[in-house]
Amino acid sequence: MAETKEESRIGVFICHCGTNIAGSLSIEEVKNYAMTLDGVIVADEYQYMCSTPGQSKIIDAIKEHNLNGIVVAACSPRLHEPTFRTATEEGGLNKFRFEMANIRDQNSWVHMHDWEGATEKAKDQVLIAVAKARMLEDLQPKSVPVEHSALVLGGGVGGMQAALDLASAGIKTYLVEKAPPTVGGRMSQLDKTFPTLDCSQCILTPKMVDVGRHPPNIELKTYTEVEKVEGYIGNFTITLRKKGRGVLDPTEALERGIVGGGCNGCGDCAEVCPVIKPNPPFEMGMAPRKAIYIYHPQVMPPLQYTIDFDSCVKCGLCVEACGPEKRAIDLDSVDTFEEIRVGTCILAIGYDYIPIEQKMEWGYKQFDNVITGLEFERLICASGPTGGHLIRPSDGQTPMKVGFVLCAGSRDNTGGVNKPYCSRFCCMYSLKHAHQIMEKIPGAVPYIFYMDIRSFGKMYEEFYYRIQNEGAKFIRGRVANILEDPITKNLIVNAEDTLLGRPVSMEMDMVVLAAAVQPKPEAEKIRQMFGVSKSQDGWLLEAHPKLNPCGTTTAGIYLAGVCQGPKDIPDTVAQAEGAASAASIPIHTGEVQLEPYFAQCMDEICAGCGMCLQQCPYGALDLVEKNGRTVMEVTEAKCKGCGTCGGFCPGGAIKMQHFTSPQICAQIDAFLLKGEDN
Amino acid sequence: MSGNMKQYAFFLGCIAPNRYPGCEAAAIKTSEKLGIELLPLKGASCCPAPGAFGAIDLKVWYALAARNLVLAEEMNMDITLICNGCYKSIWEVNHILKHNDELRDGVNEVLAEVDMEFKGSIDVWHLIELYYDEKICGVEKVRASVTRPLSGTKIAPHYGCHLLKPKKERHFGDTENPPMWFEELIDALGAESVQYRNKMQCCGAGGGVRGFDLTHSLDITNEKLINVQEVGADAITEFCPFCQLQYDRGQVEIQEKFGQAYNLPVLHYNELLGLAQGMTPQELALDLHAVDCKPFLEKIL
Amino acid sequence: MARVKEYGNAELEEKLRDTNYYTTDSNPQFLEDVKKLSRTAANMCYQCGTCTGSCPSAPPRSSYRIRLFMRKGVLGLEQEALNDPDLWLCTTCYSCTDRCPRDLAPTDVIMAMRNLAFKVDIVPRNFLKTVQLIYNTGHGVPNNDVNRAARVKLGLPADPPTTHSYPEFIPGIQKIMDFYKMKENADRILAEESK
Amino acid sequence: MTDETWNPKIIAIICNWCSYAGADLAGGARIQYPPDVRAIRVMCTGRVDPLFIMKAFQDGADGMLISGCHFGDCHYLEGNYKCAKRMFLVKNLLKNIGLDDNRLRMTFVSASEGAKWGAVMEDVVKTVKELGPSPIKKYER
Repeated sequence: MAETKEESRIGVFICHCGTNIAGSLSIEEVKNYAMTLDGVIVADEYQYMCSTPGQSKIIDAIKEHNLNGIVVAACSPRLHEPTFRTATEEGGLNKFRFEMANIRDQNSWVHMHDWEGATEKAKDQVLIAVAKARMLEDLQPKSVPVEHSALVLGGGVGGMQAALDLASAGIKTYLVEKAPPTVGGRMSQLDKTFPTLDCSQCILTPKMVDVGRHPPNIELKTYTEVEKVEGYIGNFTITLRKKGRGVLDPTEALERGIVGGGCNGCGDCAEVCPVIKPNPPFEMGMAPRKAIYIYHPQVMPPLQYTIDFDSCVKCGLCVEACGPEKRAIDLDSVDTFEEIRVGTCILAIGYDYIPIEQKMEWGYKQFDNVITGLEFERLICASGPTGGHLIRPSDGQTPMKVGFVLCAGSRDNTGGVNKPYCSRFCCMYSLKHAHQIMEKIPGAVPYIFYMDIRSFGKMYEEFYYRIQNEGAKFIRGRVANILEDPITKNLIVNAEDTLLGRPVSMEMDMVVLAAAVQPKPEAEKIRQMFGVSKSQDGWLLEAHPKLNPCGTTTAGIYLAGVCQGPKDIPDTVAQAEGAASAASIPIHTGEVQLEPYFAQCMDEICAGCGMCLQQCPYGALDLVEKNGRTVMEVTEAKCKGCGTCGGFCPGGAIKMQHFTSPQICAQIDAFLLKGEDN
Repeated sequence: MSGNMKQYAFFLGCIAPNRYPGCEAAAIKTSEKLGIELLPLKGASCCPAPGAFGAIDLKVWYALAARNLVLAEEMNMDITLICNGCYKSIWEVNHILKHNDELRDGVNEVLAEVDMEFKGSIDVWHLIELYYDEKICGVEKVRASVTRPLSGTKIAPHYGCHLLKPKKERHFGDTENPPMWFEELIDALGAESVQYRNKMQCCGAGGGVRGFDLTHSLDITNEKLINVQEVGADAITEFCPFCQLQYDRGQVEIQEKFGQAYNLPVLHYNELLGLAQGMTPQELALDLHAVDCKPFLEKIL
Repeated sequence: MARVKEYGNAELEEKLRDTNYYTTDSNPQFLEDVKKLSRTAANMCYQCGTCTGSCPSAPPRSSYRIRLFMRKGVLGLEQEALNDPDLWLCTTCYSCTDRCPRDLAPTDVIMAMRNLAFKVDIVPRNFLKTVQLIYNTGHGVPNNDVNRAARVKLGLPADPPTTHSYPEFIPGIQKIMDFYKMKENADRILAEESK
Repeated sequence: MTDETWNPKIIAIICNWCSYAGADLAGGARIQYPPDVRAIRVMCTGRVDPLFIMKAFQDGADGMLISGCHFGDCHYLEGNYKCAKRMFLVKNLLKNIGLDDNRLRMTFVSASEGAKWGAVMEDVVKTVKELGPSPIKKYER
């Protein structure tokens, strides 16, 4: 039996949380019950325990009654444990002498119509918390130094902004981009941006240039993936895999002793390359690309060629064309690995579009003239495959009637698609597309099939007015199906104009589907490496949707951009700046406090069997010789406090601080035996 | 009883045996050549009609369909049938009752009145499904059974609704990307299947609409006929006697009401298969069809 | 505003009838009944119109709008929905169900509403005729002499091996239908109609 | 038949990162469920010692729930796997000592699955109510 070393002097404080708690259960009854519990010296209640007067009650009571344990019955410890720990500390107690009973989120809110049941449960919750509080011990949080560097994963506009902010704050920042050999992301594929109609590339290039110019603070690593993540806040060790690009830049060339060599972007190699493939990622497959290529003209790092080894036939013509001076091409280049150490990480890994051909009723990939919004961006973009002339893929003609299908896959609960959320920027870019058609093609009419126009941002509704005023036709109805006239390749769009209450069947020259967005397939692997949860729809989960929208439940990992949920460019950039600010705080503080939930070996009980070693995912446990016996030893710096070793130890020799076996057993006993002795 | 024959309880429904007996005769004879033996399901009734009857009281619809299912359960044999409407009643009720305890208990309460109990021990198949299924028959076996190829004919397929829709409660996949398996079965007879606009659209008969508002119903049929005629089809084929009735008698009614004539013969797939396997028009009672099949028959005989 | 104007003139009353929607027009139970019978969450309709746009019965030939029936279901407008003759124009092709982005089954909602209409004696004649035919013969489309002759020529029995050949099964069918008073109601409605 | 007036004693040991957060989310969403379960928070289900479970049943618990993160989502990489493996062992043990192993349940509820938490609560209480009071209580008297 675990003896309490000192006489328990517990104070119990019950929060009304306005009517959130007090409206569903009897505070009075819970308070009176608390007073009957062994070790409870004082029980009190207050409207809002988290308020300053509420906290003062705790501080004063500790002093007045010489308390050695505090229980607050209120909301979730995930919300207010830090608040009350601080109060406990201000009262002069060790802050780990505090325990919380969650009688709001896990009681009054979920048993709103069961006064008695909720009251009984609250009494038990207090009982369980008091049982634990009586067993609590003083603990000292562990301070660890923080690496003065950060990782930003993803080189889109969000990742670039975060990296620029971190770098400007004087933090060494690794900006890692996986797929294309450049930063820029989705935004570099866009033509204009709503509602200002800024040219996307024009406002993006300065940022790309800055990212390139920021050395030594920004270390740009393109064509690079994260292979492994180890460590914890302040001390992450990240293994990067730099994919073999097949082309050496001047620095890399110099490292190999080729003075004055390396790629200068002349393009002689691409000219001779015999392999021609559609350019799927950037031009949506609408333009050809050689096996050795530049991703797009504004790439950063600049004018850097890359070999697509999936299509390269290794004929060697490019090596010849490059010549003996530059010697920039290495057809045998392989992936290389590198370890970096960072204090915090920001994930800005972006998004994908759903394969909209799944919605077969709209005929994408069946009918030539049904395209997606992103394809439209490339077709209307001056640097795109058609030089900015919007043409029908079937015959190169200029479309005069263009239909826009909004919510193409968004807000759709059907199996197969199952994207119940709003993709949040399709309304606005479709309005912008409508504007661009009317601007570029005199007499052309856009028809926008919509359910709701969600123009929620600054100057967005005004943009909607403008497009309506310019002559775009809005039809309030979701498109039922699209049929193709096999001869003209025109499209018949069927829908109901729900405002008119009449079905419409309209012949269009071209249809643009505003396809829904979804998390990238690799997001799953990445979030598991970084220990980030996902929300129900697969987007990465923020720590709190309102109060901590950039953080995650893993300390030191932050989110920016669409990977956390659909958002447009302004919101992405804003969140990126938020994430950068949050990520810089521990770095500038220089140290973080870790909760002291470490495992400890009780040497006198430990048999030295070593079975716990396999339980630990962090390799924090070792067998050592102590006083002539083999016992286990914990490396505190590696231990994260999960307690998996403690849950397993056959001899009960591992003490999990703050979650000790006697504490947990006391909680179980308290509820089941109600103070009766077993 | 031949050893290699797969046996099924043959659920007839109403329109096939009572209006187009050629469908029934052909189904039995042609299936036999494909290794499928159809045994009479004695005492079966109307499925009952899902649109017209389910519209009034779904509970009775469940119960009467369950009664038909129980007859086959008592034979310990899967059901096969040749009508989309029957498929909706028999297959769907079987499916629902197997998965919904509340409805199943309700149905069994009624069936107890007539000393029956729905157990959920059998499956239901459309005969065309069995023909296409490689494990049961398959297109090649159909092709091999042909002795008189229907060469030189262009045939428009009509899939109908209730075998394929709603897709989430069926197992035939997406109906938006128009299915082509029926075409494979038609082409296997030596005929040329043709594609036409809005192939997957309803014939217009279902849901009791044919009885409630014939003109409305025929207008939908007419739209289909226009699309079929546009591509120069010699005949329409389907695997639903109710669709057949709508297209066949419907053409006469359309001529009366709208003054438009198509003279497009309408044949159940089993009738086509019968012809391709050498059955005579007399053996198929094609003279009972409202639209004269002769022009079509002349192309193949 | 007074909903009844009491102008004492039927024509005027009708012409100036208050067509506002009042919450008192709603019967919330109607939505619940529809949901239970249709086994679909009819309340989740967001009125996008995909159903009407997919409907072969709506576009060029009628005033039937399946979306409006969904709306009337959501609002509990029982009388309006059940008394609308368009309710009987659905061919049950399930195109709307296949395309509904909310994964609802509007077709089954129509079927549920028809069931509810029958409970208050709203039902087209042809549906009742089918009831009587099945009650008496087991078949909605029974055999006839021309067909019998044709069957014999084909080598089939004059009557198929259904209830036609085994009339001993008909009482069982009648028992099932009587259990729900279906025939009784059908007869009564037809009799009242012919009065 | 379940006794409507009997309230089973059920203890849940749930992990801080997923199931506890999911339970909080259920609260935020006001998802209503029966109040019979008492939760004890641990950092990870890996912390769950089989002895805790045996202790609870010995003390007369009618049911126990262990709930953690989905596989692959563990905040500590693999604590939930380790726990799940132990649960097989404990369930076997329960069967062998004559306790219905349905009294012990392990579920996986993520931080975003508030509705699922509500469903788990409903189901656990229903299951335990159907099983009735723990037979161990009888021996105590």
